[in-house]
Amino acid sequence: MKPGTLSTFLARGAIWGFIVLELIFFSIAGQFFSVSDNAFLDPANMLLLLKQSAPIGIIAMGMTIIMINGNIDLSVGATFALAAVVLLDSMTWPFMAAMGDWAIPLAWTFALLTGAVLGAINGLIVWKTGVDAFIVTLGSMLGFRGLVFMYNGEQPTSHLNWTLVDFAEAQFLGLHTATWFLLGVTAVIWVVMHRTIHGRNAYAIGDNREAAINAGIRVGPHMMRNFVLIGFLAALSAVVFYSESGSVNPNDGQLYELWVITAVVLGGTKLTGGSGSVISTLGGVIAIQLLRKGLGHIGADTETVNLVIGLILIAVLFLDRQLNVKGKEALRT
Amino acid sequence: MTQPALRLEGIVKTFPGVRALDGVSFDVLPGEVHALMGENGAGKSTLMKVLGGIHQPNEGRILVGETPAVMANPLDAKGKGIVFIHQELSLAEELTVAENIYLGELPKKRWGFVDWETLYERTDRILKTLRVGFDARTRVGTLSIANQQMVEIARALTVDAKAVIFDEPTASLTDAEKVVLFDVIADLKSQGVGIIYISHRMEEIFKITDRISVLRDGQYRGTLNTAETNEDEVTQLMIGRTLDLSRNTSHHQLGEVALEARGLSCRGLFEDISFEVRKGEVVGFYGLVGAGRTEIAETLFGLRSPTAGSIHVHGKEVRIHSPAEAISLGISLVPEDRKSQGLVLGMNCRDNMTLPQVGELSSGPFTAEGAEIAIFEKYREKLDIRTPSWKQTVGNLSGGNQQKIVIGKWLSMNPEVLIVDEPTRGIDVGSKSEIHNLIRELASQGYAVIVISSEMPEVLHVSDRIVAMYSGRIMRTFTSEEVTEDNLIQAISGIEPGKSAEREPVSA
Amino acid sequence: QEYTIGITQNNVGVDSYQTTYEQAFIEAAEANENVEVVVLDAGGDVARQIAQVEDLIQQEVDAIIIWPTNGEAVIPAVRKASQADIPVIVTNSNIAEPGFDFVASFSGPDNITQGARSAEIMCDRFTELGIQDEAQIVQISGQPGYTTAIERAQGFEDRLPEVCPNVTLMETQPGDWNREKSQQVMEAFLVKYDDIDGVYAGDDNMGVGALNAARAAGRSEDIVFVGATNFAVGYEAMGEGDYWGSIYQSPVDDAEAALQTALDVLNGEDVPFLNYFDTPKITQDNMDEFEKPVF
Amino acid sequence: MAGLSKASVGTFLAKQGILVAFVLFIIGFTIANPRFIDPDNVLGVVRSSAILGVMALGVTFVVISGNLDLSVGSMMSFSTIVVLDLHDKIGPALAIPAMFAMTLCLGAFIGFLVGYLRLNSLIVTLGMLSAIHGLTLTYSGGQNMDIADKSGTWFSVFGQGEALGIPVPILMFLALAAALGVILAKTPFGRKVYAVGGNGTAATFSGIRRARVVFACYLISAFCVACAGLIQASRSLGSQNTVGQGMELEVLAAVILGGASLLGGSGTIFKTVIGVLILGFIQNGLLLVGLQFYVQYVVTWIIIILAVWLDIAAKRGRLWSPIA
Ligand SMILES: Nc1ncnc2c1ncn2[C@@H]1O[C@H](COP(=O)(O)OP(=O)(O)OP(=O)(O)O)[C@@H](O)[C@H]1O
Ligand SMILES: Nc1ncnc2c1ncn2[C@@H]1O[C@H](COP(=O)(O)OP(=O)(O)OP(=O)(O)O)[C@@H](O)[C@H]1O
Ligand SMILES: [Mg+2]
Ligand SMILES: [Mg+2]
Repeated sequence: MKPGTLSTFLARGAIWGFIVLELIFFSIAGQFFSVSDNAFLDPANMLLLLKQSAPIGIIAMGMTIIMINGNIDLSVGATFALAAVVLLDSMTWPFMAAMGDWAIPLAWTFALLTGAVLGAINGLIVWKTGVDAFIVTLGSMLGFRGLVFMYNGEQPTSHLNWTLVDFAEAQFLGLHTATWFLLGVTAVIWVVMHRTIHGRNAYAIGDNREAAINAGIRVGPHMMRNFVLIGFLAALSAVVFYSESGSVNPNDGQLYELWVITAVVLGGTKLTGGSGSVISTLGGVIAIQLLRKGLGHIGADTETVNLVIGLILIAVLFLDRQLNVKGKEALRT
Repeated sequence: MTQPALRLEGIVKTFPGVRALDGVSFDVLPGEVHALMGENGAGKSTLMKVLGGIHQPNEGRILVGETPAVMANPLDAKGKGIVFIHQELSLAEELTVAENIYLGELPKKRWGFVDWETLYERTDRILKTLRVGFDARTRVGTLSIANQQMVEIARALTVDAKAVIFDEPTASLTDAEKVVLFDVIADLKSQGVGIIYISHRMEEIFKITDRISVLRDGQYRGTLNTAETNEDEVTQLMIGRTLDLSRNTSHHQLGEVALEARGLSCRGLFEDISFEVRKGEVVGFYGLVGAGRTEIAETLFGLRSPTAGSIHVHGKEVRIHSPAEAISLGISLVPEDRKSQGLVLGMNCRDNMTLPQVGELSSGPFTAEGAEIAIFEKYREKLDIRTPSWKQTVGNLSGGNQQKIVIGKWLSMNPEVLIVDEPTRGIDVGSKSEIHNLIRELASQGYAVIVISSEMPEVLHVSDRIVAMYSGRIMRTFTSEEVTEDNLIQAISGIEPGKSAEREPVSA
Repeated sequence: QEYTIGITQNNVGVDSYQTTYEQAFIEAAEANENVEVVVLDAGGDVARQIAQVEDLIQQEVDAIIIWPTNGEAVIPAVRKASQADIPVIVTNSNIAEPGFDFVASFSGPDNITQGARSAEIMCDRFTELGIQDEAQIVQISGQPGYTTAIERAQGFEDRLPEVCPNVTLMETQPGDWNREKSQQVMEAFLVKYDDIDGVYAGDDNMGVGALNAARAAGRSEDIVFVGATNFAVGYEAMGEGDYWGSIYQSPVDDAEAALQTALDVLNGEDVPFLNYFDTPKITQDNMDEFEKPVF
Repeated sequence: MAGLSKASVGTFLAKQGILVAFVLFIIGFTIANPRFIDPDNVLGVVRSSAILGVMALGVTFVVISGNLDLSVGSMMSFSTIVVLDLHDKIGPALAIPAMFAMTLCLGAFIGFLVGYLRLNSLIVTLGMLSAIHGLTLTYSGGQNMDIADKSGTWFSVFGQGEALGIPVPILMFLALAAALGVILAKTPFGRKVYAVGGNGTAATFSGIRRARVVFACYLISAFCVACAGLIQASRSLGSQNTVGQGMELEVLAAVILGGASLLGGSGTIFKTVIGVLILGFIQNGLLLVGLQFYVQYVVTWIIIILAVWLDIAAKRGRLWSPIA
């Protein structure tokens, strides 16, 4: 073991350590405060946790790449909603309705395509105009939301298809459908980031955009591909979630961008780009979901939940920094 | 006659308010090392960026071989066989050495997967020819600047190049690494590659180049055959006068001890450092990269906490916790890395120069802009800083002129103790001697100066005493009379002098 | 017999109605020693609400009360509860019809009737003032997408032409249940329309916001303000004579009704499927009959 | 003469692209509905933008220093609720300073975390967004906060008063903008803010106490938030807990629209004011045109991107981005 490996491990593993802390805390606190007889650590409950992490988690994987790239996407919540609208509405179109359950894969495709197209719009604007991704996506957060409302006014868009619901609620090898999607996406993105040229270029561009340009990497199309990817993943998240719930409010997905970014940053991805890890993002997502679930479990009220979630975020950051602090020899800048 | 590898015809490039290149034409033959020289801001880097597809020329054309070539972007240039080793490091710190060397052209397997085996194998082969102490899997961010420079250089060896451009590759290399670089260049040369070599160091130019082209104020001034010319002629062409570069012989009255370190240590970086600097004295710190000189300077400037030992200013022990405290004690530091430590690149020249004293200059609640401009103008003249006006963004200045802004920034503070870390990195010969004179002049006015440098002529030229360091320890301290190139090299290589009698007490 | 009842609310803290509801619910549960409650808040997020229903099922509570964030999206989650033999009571705003099979009972106000009643209040006042044939009004609706907002607007818009066919509704803009936003919307209306005779707001918070804008422009005297969910601010403004009328709806009644319905269901009593509690009209004329709302 | 004016127009456009965008769409809206430039309307828009604007002024400092502040919205609701509550308990004369003190404490806490402990500002302020909201709810018990005697208090002057025919909120906004603009552009402190945001390491090497500067920026931001809360509370003399929620992104949009870079080191108060006015007039203009609110969303999107695009295209002298 090289010197420093342990501390690197500790530092990298901060988020997992935090998850363990949460688990311990909630299972002990649960003994005193919870009205339920079931333990917090009950396996079924933990499986539910994974499932419930999926909507945010799938998007967070895309956000990890976007942020490694040095960009940000604030429009994911709206993309999520619009893809859901397309998913549910398309199944009511006459020719689709006529197809019976065969309409399902087609509806999925439409929804995923919608996400990819919305992502492409963001990416194209970022690429061609050179406007900062933060502004572009802040704008499209509004714009896409407007499109959601234009589609069906203020009414929710609904289509309850029990085949779809049954599929979404199914469990395979104990894991829910949504969990499989979350884990699958995590694995695929991990491979992309670590094994493919695209992934390595993503790191390079976020780390030193100038250097990447000088090295002849085509930064514009590269970033656009990532925006398409996150749009696609936001849509995938919608597909997974709304297959089960069957109805979308035009407001759905609001604030998702903030939760997703929080999870990604908790996982240690730098906002300035160039570094970050897909696995740690998964940790960040689970940590947040655990916090919500745990606070519900011990019966915390709304004000406490807000207060605690906020302070815990800061505490994790502090913990992470303490673990990552270099020794005394560090330069004080 | 051989067909040139590369030919430039009437290149013009303008920036808002600056005509950086004004009709430059010359050619580079295959198998030739062609030096490009000129003062700071003469347009060398700009010309190379035009060649490398980073800038588009306003006029003129480029021929690669016989065919006119348009370099729309860096990828284009690369495709046409032009490799560009940048003056400013252009690396992704979070990635490995191998990934950086092959940035933009990682070897591929099917489906866009990286072929890691080939990548590491090729990289390690290249690194072996460069004789460096790190391997393909090292993260670039953990390397010293010199080693990062070697990574840049390694890029020249990755493709079948027609022409390779080195823009001041040796600015942060040690002598040993320079030798390696020159071997690499010789190798490329023997393969018939045309090489453009930019440097301000005459001895290198005369050692390795075949022809020298000179730029001045964006204009082409002519090409000389290296074998048929001499330093004076080149200097004359570059700056219109000749220079005197000799060893320091002047001595002035030394005053009291201004700064003293006693047994200063910082774990893992340096041990038991004791020395003193008197008013009116210039002390040179010489050693290899990694010898720990920068860290000592940083400790004196309040950027690091020493693990043992003490610092004394004017005989009084002080604890320095921040640069702000150091500055109030009269200590100034010209840092090693101008880009990350010295300058706020997005700010204008004036604001950068007066940054440490912006509060002191103002009499009321407001900044004293007039006084600031006056300071800027004074040092612009003194240091010959080439910029259209104080309003220019520092990031748009040439590398050497940026360095001058940093020097001006600390000189204008009138420090009692001035520490300069690699002060003339990337500075042209004219200005370099100007800075050396300035350092001497400051000393004669009673300032205490510490000069950290990896250039032997520089330390020899400016120092009254020279501290030789090796691996975090002081090996020996020389006075300017007793120092020779040989004993200095011995000391910094860790070779103990044969007799202990030769060993100087660390302080008088 | 001990019961554990779980509730997942829509979005506590977004307005004082929901907060008061929550407090009233907890108080009512504490008053009854046979009941323990798990109180959860979905924060307006349907995904979180579904997760909370799953958690409640996991905790094996005896009954689940749900204040749906979306009347349709929660149906599969509700089905899961009913499959786990946990009775589900819907409160405040109902879920959609396909879910009725999985629900034991609904308890809450009838938002469509509320909207209709507001239209009647408005029309009666215009008739009193003699402008029923020329009046022009604007509407400030609640947060787009929320059932309550949609139903109230629908009830109002459907009923108004029936009672006052010549009154024109010039424009509708959302005020997001938000006093400040509504004030801004009203400011723009005041510039745009020289003649506004009435404002219908989806709740009194927004109504008072609109009133504030009109006051600042010196036009509050000429406008009839009608709201819904009579908040304390609305009641006060009515007392001052600036605000005409609203719908009296008590979150305490709402909460107590929900808990009682749940208990009745658990005790195996016969409960009607739709348990509307009454929400009467309140205007300057009859406000003395009502206590000032506590929220 | 012609040559000179052409060149200077070019430079002007390059420097003030955002201003040009602003003028362009004012013309557009005026054509769509002439009431748009009705003085009453203009005054009304500026007045209702004042709250957003005052917050944006403080956030400008934070952004220039290289950080973010996403907590301003929930901090504003905190100060509004607190001052309304204290108004009836200890009287307005004491309530106002007490509210400022509490808000500044929150600002100091954030400043300490970001400045001295060097924690990531996005997450810290995101955390504080949630935590302060929890604090506000705890403080108010989730209830609306209303002043009992609305007609008899002088407290209403900050939101509803007028001086010289101009509403007090506008005066406060302009006065703060002027004061903060001068601080940023003309004082050593302002210079340090730019330096810290432009290159924190170089600033430290220049003897600037970086932590102190960042800390001060968050105090300024909190001060502005307190002013905004004051205007807000005084304007309606009562409030919901949700007041200000979601404003953080609007505030940030205004600052960025004005041309400040999220990376720090650039931006000016004047441009932020333009950014605020653009947002305010877009909202108002679209309301006057009478589009559905969701069509407004889409149009706002397009306008924001076009405005910023025009701004940076003017700066770089070409329409399309040079990114390959
Ligand atoms: N992007 C830019 N914008 C404006 N001016 C520029 C820009 N790049 C370079 N310049 C100006 O062009 C001139 C030539 O700069 P260049 O970097 O080519 O000099 P150089 O010969 O490489 O000098 P050095 O030896 O100091 O590196 C300088 O005056 C510089 O200020
Ligand atoms: N003993 C060592 N072994 C390997 N690497 C080292 C060692 N000491 C230092 N380094 C690396 O070399 C870098 C440069 O070292 P340092 O700045 O101390 O050298 P220096 O003496 O100041 O030389 P210079 O100023 O010429 O670069 C350090 O940042 C560190 O990463
Ligand atoms: Mg150069
Ligand atoms: Mg060094």
